[in-house]
Amino acid sequence: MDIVASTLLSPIILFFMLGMAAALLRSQMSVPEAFAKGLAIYLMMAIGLKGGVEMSKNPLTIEVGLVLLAGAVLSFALPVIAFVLLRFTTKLERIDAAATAAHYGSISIVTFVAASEAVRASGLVASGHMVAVAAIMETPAIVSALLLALTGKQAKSIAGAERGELFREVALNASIVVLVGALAIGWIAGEEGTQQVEPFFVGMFQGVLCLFLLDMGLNAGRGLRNGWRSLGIGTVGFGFYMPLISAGITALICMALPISVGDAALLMTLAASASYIAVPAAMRLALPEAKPSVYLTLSLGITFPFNVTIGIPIYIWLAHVVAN
Amino acid sequence: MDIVASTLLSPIILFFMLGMAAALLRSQMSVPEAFAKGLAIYLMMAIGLKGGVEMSKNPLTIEVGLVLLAGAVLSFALPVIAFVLLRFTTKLERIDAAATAAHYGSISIVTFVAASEAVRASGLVASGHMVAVAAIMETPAIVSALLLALTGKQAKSIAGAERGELFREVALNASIVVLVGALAIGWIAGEEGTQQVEPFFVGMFQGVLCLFLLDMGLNAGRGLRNGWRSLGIGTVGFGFYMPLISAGITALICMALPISVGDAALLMTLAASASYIAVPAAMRLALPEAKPSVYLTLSLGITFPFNVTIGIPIYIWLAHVVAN
Amino acid sequence: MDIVASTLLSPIILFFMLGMAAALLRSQMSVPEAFAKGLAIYLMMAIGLKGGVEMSKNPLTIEVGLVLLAGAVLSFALPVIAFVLLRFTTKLERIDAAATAAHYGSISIVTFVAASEAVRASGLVASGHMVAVAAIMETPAIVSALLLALTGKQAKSIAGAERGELFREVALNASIVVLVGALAIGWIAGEEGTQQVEPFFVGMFQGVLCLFLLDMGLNAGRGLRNGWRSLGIGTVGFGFYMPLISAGITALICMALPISVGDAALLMTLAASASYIAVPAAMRLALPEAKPSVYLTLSLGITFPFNVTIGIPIYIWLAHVVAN
Amino acid sequence: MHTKHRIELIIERMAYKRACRLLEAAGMTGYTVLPALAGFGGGNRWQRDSDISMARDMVVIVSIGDEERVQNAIEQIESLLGSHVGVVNISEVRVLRDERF
Amino acid sequence: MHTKHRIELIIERMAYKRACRLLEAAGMTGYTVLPALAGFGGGNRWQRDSDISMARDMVVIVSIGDEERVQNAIEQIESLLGSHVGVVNISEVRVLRDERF
Amino acid sequence: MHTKHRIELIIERMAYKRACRLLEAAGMTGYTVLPALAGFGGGNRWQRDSDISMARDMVVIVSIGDEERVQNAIEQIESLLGSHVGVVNISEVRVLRDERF
Ligand SMILES: Nc1ncnc2c1ncn2[C@@H]1O[C@H](COP(=O)(O)O)[C@@H](O)[C@H]1O
Ligand SMILES: Nc1ncnc2c1ncn2[C@@H]1O[C@H](COP(=O)(O)O)[C@@H](O)[C@H]1O
Ligand SMILES: Nc1ncnc2c1ncn2[C@@H]1O[C@H](COP(=O)(O)O)[C@@H](O)[C@H]1O
Ligand code: NA
Ligand code: NA
Ligand code: NA
Repeated sequence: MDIVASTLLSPIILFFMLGMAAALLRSQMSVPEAFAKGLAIYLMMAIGLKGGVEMSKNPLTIEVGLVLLAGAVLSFALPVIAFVLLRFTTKLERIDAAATAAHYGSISIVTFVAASEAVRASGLVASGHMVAVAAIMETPAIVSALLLALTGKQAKSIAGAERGELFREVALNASIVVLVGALAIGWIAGEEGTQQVEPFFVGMFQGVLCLFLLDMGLNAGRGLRNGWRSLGIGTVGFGFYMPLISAGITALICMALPISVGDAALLMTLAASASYIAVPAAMRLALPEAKPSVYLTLSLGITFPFNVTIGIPIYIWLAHVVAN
Repeated sequence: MDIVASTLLSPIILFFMLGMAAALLRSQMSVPEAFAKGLAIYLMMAIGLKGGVEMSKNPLTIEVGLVLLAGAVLSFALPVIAFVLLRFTTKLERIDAAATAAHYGSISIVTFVAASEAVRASGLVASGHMVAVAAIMETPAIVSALLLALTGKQAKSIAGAERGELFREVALNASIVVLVGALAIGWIAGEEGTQQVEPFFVGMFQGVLCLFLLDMGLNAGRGLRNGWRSLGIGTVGFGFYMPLISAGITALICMALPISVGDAALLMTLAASASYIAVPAAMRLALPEAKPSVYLTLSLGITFPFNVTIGIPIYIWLAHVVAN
Repeated sequence: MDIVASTLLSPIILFFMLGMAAALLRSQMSVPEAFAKGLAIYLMMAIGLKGGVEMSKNPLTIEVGLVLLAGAVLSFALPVIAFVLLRFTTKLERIDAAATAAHYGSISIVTFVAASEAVRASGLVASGHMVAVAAIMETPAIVSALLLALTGKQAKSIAGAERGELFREVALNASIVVLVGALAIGWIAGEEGTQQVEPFFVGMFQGVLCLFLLDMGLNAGRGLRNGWRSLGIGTVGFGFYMPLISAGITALICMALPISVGDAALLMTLAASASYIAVPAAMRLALPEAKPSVYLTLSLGITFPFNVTIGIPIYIWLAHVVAN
Repeated sequence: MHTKHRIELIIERMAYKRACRLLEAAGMTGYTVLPALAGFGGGNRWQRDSDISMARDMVVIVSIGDEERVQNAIEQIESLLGSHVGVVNISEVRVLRDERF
Repeated sequence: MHTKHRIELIIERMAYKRACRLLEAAGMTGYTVLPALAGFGGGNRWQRDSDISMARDMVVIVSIGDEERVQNAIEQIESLLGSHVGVVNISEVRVLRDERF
Repeated sequence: MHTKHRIELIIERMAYKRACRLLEAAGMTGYTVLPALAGFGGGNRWQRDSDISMARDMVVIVSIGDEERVQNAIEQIESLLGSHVGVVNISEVRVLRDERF
C-alpha cells in the first residue's frame, strides 16, 4: 500500500527506527532527559495551539460534543477490556494488569501526531477538536484502572492525604496542563494572534518531531531489550493485539457517529495508542507495587513501535471503511 | 484600553498566565532547569544581536549617551529609595532590605522584551541601543545595595579573596556576557553579516518566548505559593508600588531627556522591573545571610507578574505623556 | 586575505571568541551540559541529512570511493605520525601520547562545519559525500592508537568482556549513529521527502551553531586556563603544528586524487581537526590511565581554536594550490 | 562536634514528596534530595536518560537530625515503604552547629 | 534494624557500567548511581558543564548489602580500580527490611 | 583497608567553590560535588526546576581524607559556615588504596 510506504519512509519514522536499531545494537548514545522533556513540552504546546486555532475557525457543534463524549467513554471502557484480557490470558497479577490497562485506555500524543501526519499525507483532513479529544482521553482510563485495582485488597494504598496529590498528578499533569492550556490559548488568540509564533510552533514542528522520535526509538529499543525477558509470550502478544481491538471497537462506534474519515482515523489511533509518559508517572503514585518493567515495556517497547509503523496505516484504511 | 487587551491576550502573556495558574493549582509540572537555562541564553543572544544590528545602522549620538547615563544613574539610585522604603514600611532586617533593593535597581530582561513587543504592537518604535541601556542597568544596583548593607555590621562578609569572585559574578555573569557580547557581535557583523542567523534568532524569538514564559509563570506561581506567608502585608505591597515609583521617577527624568516615546516606555519598564536571575545569584555570594524567600518571592512572584500584565500598559501610557 | 576576515568576522566565530574570552576572564557562565548535548545531536542530524540529500542527487562514483578510502587511510596513519612526534619531542608517557594521537587522527565535526561555511562563503562548492568521509574518519584513528598503546605493557587493560563494550563505544557512539543514520535517512528520503523538516534542519542550522560555538568557546577557554600548566612547551607546540602537518600530508594526497577544490579543503580540515567528544569518551574506556588533562587541553583548548580561526583559511588556500 | 543520625532514603522520584512530608512531620529540621542517574534492584536496571516518563527514576534523600527525631521518622517511613520500592539506611555522624538540628 | 555495609564508589562516568557489572556479579542486590557536578583529584579540577565530552565526569555509586557480599564486591572492585581513577569507601549502617538485601 | 574520615558538606550551589577552595587549602587530596534536586531547611522548601536563578540550589560536597586534614578542613569550614546556610557531617569510613589520601 502507498500509505504504508510513505509512512514508513518519512523522516520521522526513519529516525524512530534509527533510534530503535541503535538501542537494540546496544549503542550507549542517549538524548539527555532534560532536553527530551523540553522538546516534549514544545510538542504539546504546538499541538494544542494548532488545534485551538483550528477550533477557533468553526463553531462548536453537537457533532464535536459527540466525538468528545465517545473519546471519554472509550478511555473509561477500554481499560476494563484490557484488564479482563490480561487476567485471562496472562499470569500478570491483578495490580500489574490494572496498571497496564490504564496505559491502554489512555493515549500517546506522539502516536496521535504521527497519525495526523499520515492522515494529511494521504490527502485526508482532520479537525482541530481532535486535540481536545486527545486531552479528554488522557485521564478517565486512570480512574477506571484504579477502580479495577482497588476491588482487590490493595485498597489501602490510595487512602488519606495522598488522594489530593494523586488527583493533581492525574488531572494537572504536564500533558494535560500544556495541551489544554495551549488549546485554549490558540482558541483565544486565533489565527491572527498566533501568527507571530507560527514560525516556531508550525515551521519547526516536523523537525523537532524527528529529534524527539530518535529519542523515543532509543527509549523503546532499550525498554524492549531490558524488559522483554520479564514478559511472558501472552503479555507480549497483548501489546500487539490490544491496539487492534481498541481500534476495532472504535471503528464500530465511528459507524454510529457523524465523523469524517480523517477524524475517525485519529480517534482509532487514540484508542489504539498506549500512554508512556503521563500514566506511568501516575501509576507510580497510585499503584507503586505495580511493576514498571511490565507496563513500560509493553506500551513503549511494543505498542508504540507497532502503532507508528503498521498500526496507523491500518487505522486509516479502517477509517475509510467505517466513516465517510 | 486597547493596549491592555492586546498585551493581556497575546500568546506570550497567556502562556505566562497558564504557568502561573498551573502552579497555583499545585500542578507538579515543570520545565527542566537545564532546558530553561538554555532558552534563557538563546533569548539573551537574540536580544543582544537585534539591538546590535539596529545600533550598527545609526551613528552613536550624544542623545544615546545621555540615555545610557540615565540608566546607570537610575540603577544606582533606585536601590537607595527601595531600601529606605523597606526599612520604614516593613519589618525586614537591614540585610534583607538591602538585598531586595538590589533586585529593584537592576532589571528583568524578560520584562524588557515583553515591553518591546507591546511597544511595537501599539505602533511605537524603540531603538536598538535600549538593549545597551538594559545591560548597563544590571550591575550598578548591586554595588549600591552592597554599600547599603555594609554600612551595617555585616561588613566582614565580603572581605579578602572573595572580592574577586564576587566581582566576576557581578560583572561577568551570564546575562551581561551574552547580552553585551551579542550586542557587539550584532554591531560588528551588521544586518548583512547576521542574515544567515536571522531565521533562528528573529524567526523563533516569539515562540521561544512563549515557552520561556510558561516556565516563568510556573516559577512565579510556585514562588508566590511557597513564599507569601513569609512576607508581611507591607512587603507584599512594596512589590506592587515600587515598580510604579521607579517608573514615575523615570518619567520625570524622561521629560528632561531627548527621548522617543517608545524608548521612554522601555526605560520606565527597565526601571520598574526587578531582577530574578542575575541579582539573586550575586546576593547568594555577597550577602548569604539575606533570605531568598523574601527577595525572590517579591521580584518573581509579585513584581514580575504585575509588570507584564498591568505595569507595561501603564508605562506606555505614561511615556506618551512625558516624551514625544 | 579576504577569507580570513570573513571567517573571523562571521557570527559563528565571533560567538566562539566571546565564549573563549569569557572563560579566560573567569566568568562563571555556562551552558548546561544537557542542553549542549541536545544541540550537538541536532547539529549531527542536520549535517547528516544535508549530506544524504546531496548524495541522493548524484550517483556514487569511483571518485567518491577514492576520497572515502583516502579518509580512512589518513585516520589510520595520522595517529602514528602524531605518536612518534609526541614521543620524540615531548615528555608525555607512551599511554598519553597514544591517547592524544587518537584525537588527531579522528575528526571534529564542528570544525568540519565551520570549514563548510567558509568554503561556501568563498564561492567554492563542496560535495555531500564529504559528510560520509567525516563519519568514516571518526573510528580508524582509535584502533590505530590502541595498537600503539598496546605494544607497550598496558596491554591487559583491554582484555576480556570489556572488548564488546569498547567496540560498541567506538563503532556506535552518538556521533557515528546520528551522522551515519541521518546520512542514510537523507539519502532514502531525498530532497522531496525532507522538505518538511528543512525549516528546522536547514533554516536553524547557522543560529544553533552560534549557540553551540559559544559553549565550545567557554569549554575551550576553561580547558586552556585549567590545563595549560600541565602541558610542556613541546606539547603546546604540537597542538599548533600537528594540524598543519596533517593538512600538508592530505594536500599531497589530494594532488593524486580526482577531487574538487572545495572537497580538498574539507578533507584537509578533517585531517587537521582533532576530536574532543567521541575520542575522549572512548579513551576513558580503553585507556583510563591516560590523562584527560593532556589530550582535552590540546584538542579542545589549542587545536580547535587554531583551526576555526587561522587553520581553515590556510587549508582553503592550500586546496586552491593542490586541487582544481 | 555533636553526634547526630543521618538517614539516607533511596526512593522513587514520583514518591519523594510523600517521604519528605513524613520527615517534616517527624520534626526533622531539614533534608536534601539528590537525583539518581541509574540503578539496579529486584533484578531490573534503569537509566534516567532512557525513560522519558521518569516512572523508574529514583532519588536519594539525606536528612540529619537527633536520635529521637530520626527514630520517629524511621517509624513513619517504614509504613510508607510498605508499598514503595525504597531502601533506607541510618548511620551515626558528627556535626558542627548543634543548634541547627 | 539490621547492620549492613554501605559501599560508596566514586568513579568515572564512562566506566560506571563496568563497576555496576562487578557489583551485580558479587551478588549485591541493588545499587544507585548519582551524577556528580564537579570535583577535584590528582591536582586537577573538573566541572560537568565545561566539558561536552563527559570524559572527566564522575559518578557516585551507592550500594548497600550484607558484609559478605560487600567484601566480595570490594575485592573485585579493587582490581577494576587498578586502572581507573575511582575512590571507594565502606561504612556500617543500619537498615530496615533485612529481607531485601 | 584503612580508616579515613568522610566529610559531607551540604551548601548553597553559588558558594560551593568557596568551600572547595577551603578543602584544597586544608590539604584534602580530592572531593566530589553532587547536585541536589530539592530540599527543606529553616522552614522553607526549594526545588531546582522551579527557580531559574539557582539562588536556592544546594550541592553536596563529599571529601574523604585522613583525620588530621579533615580536622583542619572542618575548622576552616566552620568559619565559612558562619554566613552560609550549610550543614556539615563527618563519619568514619574504611577505604582501599591508602596512598591516594
Ligand atoms: N541495596 C541497594 N543499594 C542501593 N540502592 C538500591 C539497593 N536496592 C535497590 N536500590 C535502588 O532502588 C531501586 C529499586 O529497587 P527495588 O526496590 O529492589 O526494585 C533500584 O533501581 C536502585 O536504584
Ligand atoms: N579524596 C576524595 N574524596 C572525594 N572524591 C575524590 C577524592 N579523590 C578523588 N575524588 C574524585 O575522583 C576524581 C578523580 O580523582 P583522581 O583519581 O585523584 O584523579 C576527582 O575529580 C574527584 O571527583
Ligand atoms: N538537617 C538537614 N539535613 C539535610 N539537609 C539539610 C538539613 N538542614 C538543611 N539542609 C539543606 O540545606 C538547605 C538550607 O537549609 P537552612 O540552612 O536550614 O536554610 C535546605 O534546603 C536543605 O537542602
Ligand atoms: Na488508548
Ligand atoms: Na529596576
Ligand atoms: Na584529524
